[in-house]
Amino acid sequence: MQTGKSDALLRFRAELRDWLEAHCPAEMRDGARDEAHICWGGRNWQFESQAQEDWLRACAEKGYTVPTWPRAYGGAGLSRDEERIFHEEMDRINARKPLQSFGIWMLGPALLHFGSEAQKRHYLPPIARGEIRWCQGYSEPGAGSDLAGLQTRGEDCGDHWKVTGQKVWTSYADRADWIFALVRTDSEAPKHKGISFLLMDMTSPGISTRPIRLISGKSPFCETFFDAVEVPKDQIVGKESRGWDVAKYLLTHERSVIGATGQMPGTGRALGAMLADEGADMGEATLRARALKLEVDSLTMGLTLERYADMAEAGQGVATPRPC
Amino acid sequence: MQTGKSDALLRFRAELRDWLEAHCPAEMRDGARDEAHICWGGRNWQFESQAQEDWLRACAEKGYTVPTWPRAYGGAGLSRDEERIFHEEMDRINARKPLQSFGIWMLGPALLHFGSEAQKRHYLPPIARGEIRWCQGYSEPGAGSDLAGLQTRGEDCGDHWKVTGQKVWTSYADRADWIFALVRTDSEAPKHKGISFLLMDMTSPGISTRPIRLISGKSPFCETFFDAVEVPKDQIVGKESRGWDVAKYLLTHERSVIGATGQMPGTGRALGAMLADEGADMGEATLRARALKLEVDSLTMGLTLERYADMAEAGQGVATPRPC
Amino acid sequence: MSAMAKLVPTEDETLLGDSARGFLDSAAPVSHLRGMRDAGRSHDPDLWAKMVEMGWAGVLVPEAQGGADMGHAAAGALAGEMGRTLVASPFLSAAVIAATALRQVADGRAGEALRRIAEGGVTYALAVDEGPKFAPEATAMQARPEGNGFRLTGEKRFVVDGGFADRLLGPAPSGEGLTLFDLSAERAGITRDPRPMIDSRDAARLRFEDVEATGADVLGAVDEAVTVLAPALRAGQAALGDETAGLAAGAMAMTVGYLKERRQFGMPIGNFQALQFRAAHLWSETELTASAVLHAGRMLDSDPDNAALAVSLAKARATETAQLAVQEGVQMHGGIGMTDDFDMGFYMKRARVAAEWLGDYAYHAEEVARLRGF
Amino acid sequence: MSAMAKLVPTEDETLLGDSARGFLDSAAPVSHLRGMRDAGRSHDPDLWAKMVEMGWAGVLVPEAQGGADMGHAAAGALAGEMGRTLVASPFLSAAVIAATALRQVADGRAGEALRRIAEGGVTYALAVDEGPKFAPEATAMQARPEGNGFRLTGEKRFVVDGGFADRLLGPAPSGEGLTLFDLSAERAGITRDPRPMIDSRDAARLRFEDVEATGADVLGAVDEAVTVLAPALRAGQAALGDETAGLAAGAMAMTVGYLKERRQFGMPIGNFQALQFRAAHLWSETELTASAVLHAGRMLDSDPDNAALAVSLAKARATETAQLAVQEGVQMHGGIGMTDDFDMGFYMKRARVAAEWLGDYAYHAEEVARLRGF
Repeated sequence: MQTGKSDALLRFRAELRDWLEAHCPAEMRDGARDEAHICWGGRNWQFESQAQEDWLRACAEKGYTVPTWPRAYGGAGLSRDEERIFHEEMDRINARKPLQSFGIWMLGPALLHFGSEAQKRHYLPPIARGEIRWCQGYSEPGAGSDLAGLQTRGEDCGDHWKVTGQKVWTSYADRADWIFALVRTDSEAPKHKGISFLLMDMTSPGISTRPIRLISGKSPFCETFFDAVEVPKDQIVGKESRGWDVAKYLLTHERSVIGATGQMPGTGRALGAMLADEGADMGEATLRARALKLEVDSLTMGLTLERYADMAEAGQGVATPRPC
Repeated sequence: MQTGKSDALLRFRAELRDWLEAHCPAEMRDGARDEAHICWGGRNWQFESQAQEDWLRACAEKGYTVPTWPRAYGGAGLSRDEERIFHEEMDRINARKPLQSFGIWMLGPALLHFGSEAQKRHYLPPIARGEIRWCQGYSEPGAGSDLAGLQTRGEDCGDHWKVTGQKVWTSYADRADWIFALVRTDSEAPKHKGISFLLMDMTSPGISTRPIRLISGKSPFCETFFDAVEVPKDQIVGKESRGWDVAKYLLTHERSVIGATGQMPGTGRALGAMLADEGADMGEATLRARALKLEVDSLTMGLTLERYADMAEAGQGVATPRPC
Repeated sequence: MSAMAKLVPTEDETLLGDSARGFLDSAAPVSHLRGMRDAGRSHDPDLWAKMVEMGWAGVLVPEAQGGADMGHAAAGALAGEMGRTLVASPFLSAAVIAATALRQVADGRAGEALRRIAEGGVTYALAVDEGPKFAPEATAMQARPEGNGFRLTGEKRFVVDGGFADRLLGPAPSGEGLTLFDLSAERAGITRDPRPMIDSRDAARLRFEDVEATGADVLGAVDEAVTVLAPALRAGQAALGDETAGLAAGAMAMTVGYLKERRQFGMPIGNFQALQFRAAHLWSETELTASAVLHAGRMLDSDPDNAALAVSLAKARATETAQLAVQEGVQMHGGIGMTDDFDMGFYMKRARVAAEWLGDYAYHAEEVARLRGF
Repeated sequence: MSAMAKLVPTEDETLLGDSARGFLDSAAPVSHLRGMRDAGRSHDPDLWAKMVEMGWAGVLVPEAQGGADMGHAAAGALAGEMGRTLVASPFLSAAVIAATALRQVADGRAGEALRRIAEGGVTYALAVDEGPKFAPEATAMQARPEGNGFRLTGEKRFVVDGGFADRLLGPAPSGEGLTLFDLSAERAGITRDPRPMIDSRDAARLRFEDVEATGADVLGAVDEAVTVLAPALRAGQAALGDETAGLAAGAMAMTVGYLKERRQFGMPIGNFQALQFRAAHLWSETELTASAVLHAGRMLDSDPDNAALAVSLAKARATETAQLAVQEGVQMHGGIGMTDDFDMGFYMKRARVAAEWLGDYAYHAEEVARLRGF
């Protein structure tokens, strides 16, 4: 029962605390969750301040943009216990995340599992340093829930594929440097087969994007069009026509991905307290009852993400819950 | 917009009010909804008091046990407006219903629509007078939601059917005099065809019942067993093997049936007021919010039953609601 | 709760609703609102002129003043159709709320105002709220007696249609109670700050700085605003309930259409039982709501003094149903339900604004509780 | 909210849970509760003796007093398994609540009592409530000082296991605060009126008439019941959360089994997507609840002074999930779900009683709100 008291962890915490004290700029300690303050990185990234840039550089140097990735690929090689401490200490000083990206959340784990050694060394460090910003090309207008029904095609042209089709809901495609996408490379195979997981430079001839306007007025989403885009054969993750395995792996392991983001609901301010600050009448029964339920549910959701991350670390899949 | 002010209706209300004043015993003006106080009638009915018996006799004589049925079959032949006034005046003095039964709610409407003139004259008046108590035999252990999959069989024996099988959820079968039941009379036909709507005397040799115990400890429900029960050919409602039409009619027109019962939710006391009387803390947000929602919803449900009855009277089916 | 009048539309109401639907489907479909939004407009005088021409502005105006006097259920039928295609017009503010207020006052001036509403010569806005939540009694406005009249100072917020209306109807504390004023929006001392709401309609902020009001500007008796205002609010709440029910039905129709058309896994998504059940649930809720709003209209027409329960029930129920309809609408449309290209967002935004205006779900549910004794 | 200890069962906890499951599946399946109900019994001393023999009574007793001292998460694992088959035993009253109370007191008498709990020599019942709702502070009981001791007069209601427990643990106002008394149930002046609850367990009504209590009967310090009682209540609430989560999981397992077995329209009803979605939703809720209850145990073990939020979260969440599980259980079983022949009714009844005991959903949700600052 008495866990987490090992000397090594205590030492790690102390060192980390010192490091944060020395390297996290004051401006980066506002715990900002506002979208405008997120650092996404990438070729064309405009840092909003010197502090944002300094903070990214400092973290990247220590591997703290991707704390659990191996050091060889730009991470800090932290254990789950160390990672937990890392997030606790970051939260303690209300530090902003130095970098967020689909490269960290999604492509990275896929490469770590399916990538060749060469691919890992080529693609992962620029993600960790915030130099290359990735976007994800899964959904298509005709294939939403029915993802495997996707129609974007890659024609085999010997040393490259020629990719033609359309993706939708590609978040920030208009600002990304590269895209990882599911592409049908074998149109004869059953629909879950014949799909490959390809990497494409967004500056490749034939790729264009168009933002999608949402009902809120703004949107991170784009449509992305592929018109005979040439993709070299070494830009595939996993085996040809086995891209579905990669996509499934990412979906199945999303819990550790989510856990790794450290953004657990309920760790922030209580909903009811925020509402009260906005002048809401928290004595009013209907509002209060709804706020209570949301508070209970969101705290429990946060604990569940934590539990899933612990289960993933312990090598347990999501199974029938105990007791059952 | 100024409806319901016709002189005839005003006169009807006045006469009814006088009649109720003269004939509704004081003991019957407690608006009792307790199951124990319901008068179900039937051959073996034990009146709980002289007042209960007097009240049934008085109503039956005027046709007020089945106010909208034609006079020829024991009703009062009231129009929908008159019926509404009837219920209002009954509610005004908090009068108990003189009689309730599945004969009134279900078999009666089926006979009025599908029965021969002889059947109407034979079966309806005893229902109206509370002399014969009916139960309903639809569900079977193997055919619940899938009602048309029922397996109780009626073998054609010339002048009668020989019925064998089992029904379940037959409310008060152990106290009923007759049963109306769906029986498969043609096992070759598709499952919705081949079913007949038969009437059986519960004292017929071969019929037995067994009460079902519910989790509340008591139950109105029984299992009913048919072992080669002989049912004369004239005890069928509608055409042979077209019993599904009769059953469907009853389901489709249940809204008028429900409307006709006059027991609209929300016409009683408010839930919140009852809870407060029980000592519940109605200031407690979760309870209050739930009570508010239930109150709003149950009042609206009552209005919807009323609207459906009005639509049925106006010859409108349940259609896409206006405006849509 | 029960009214002798039937809970089915009368022949007149059905004809009125059908003609409204025919007209609005061509003259003011949702794309019309989209066009207004894109152009930054919250009022279309031409559309309103056509609605006046069809007699809608006079639906609650007595025949003596040139109206059709068809009653609140009929006004509700119109509001429901307007909700279905998200019409933005001063119908509720002028033809329902102001007309009902003016009818409570039996003088020549009020009669003349009713005539002008019916003929489209004047629009009104109701200026009651001073904070984000509906609370007609909570007013910090000042009506300082001066000579035979008053000087008004204060601020009214969320005044729907207040940015363009010709006249303003608003209560202010005047000593013993509230007094209801009926003022030209151009009266000296009034500043109007039009504010487009998320549903692209106008909810102006009005400032009154030492505005002169004479006895002739008082609607009804001094200190007795409630006599005139309460029926007007109830009429507005009921009609808004209808509009809200109509938008729920419109959102549902759009969603059901999509279920039949969108294909995934080789079949229309409407073939999937889980979506069928959700659609059936939504339909049931709209059916229940249809009963509540029609009943509110009937009660206002047949027994207005006892209509409060029916009206609050209708507004509460319609608000909840509309919220469900737009949420399910967005959900069942999948991603495109969230895009501006699709109209569902307009339904969602109108539902959100309508939920707040004239009292939200919680306000009216508490009214139901109060009137039902808990 | 976070504890360094992992939110996965330790190896010891897994072994404990597995052995409990194996034992209970044969020694105390739901049919065992049915048998007790039919025989009119609310306690089975033989079953409890076996549970003692397996060491469960000492799960929270220090090793020095013969216990296993495995902690609250382990106790929760046991309670969860007991919930799964609706075991009726004094585990919560004695091995969790009383043991936790006694551990707060570092004296020889408390140590001896702990030893006797672990070896099955004594059972306890917690007598706090005097009305139908959990309200440990609201007591009209009187503890009148007399000589070196007190005279107790009053009534305690809904005392779970109170009809058969050897000893009673209950607070009473004693001047400056509440004092916690630990009395033999046979003490002169105590009358016990066992009352079977709908879940067939006992919730006795106890009358205290001028009951003599000496200083030796006081647990902890005079006027300081809360120091001892508060941790005991939290432990009980957490374990009851586990039991409730377990019964939800048990009800769900029974329901999912039925979905696979019952056929209608020519196929298992589990083939129908609408039912699949409902089952998936229920499963998700049980997953969320499993996190909350395990976390509560971890917090009680690692940081008991700050465990209140975690405990209330667990109890609130488990209560809601169990209600959903039994409602869906009855609904998805169709008619037979309502019959006594089927076990779902036992789950429903236990869920109802467990929802109320030691604070209902609203009580704990308000605790969460309070601890989260609103």
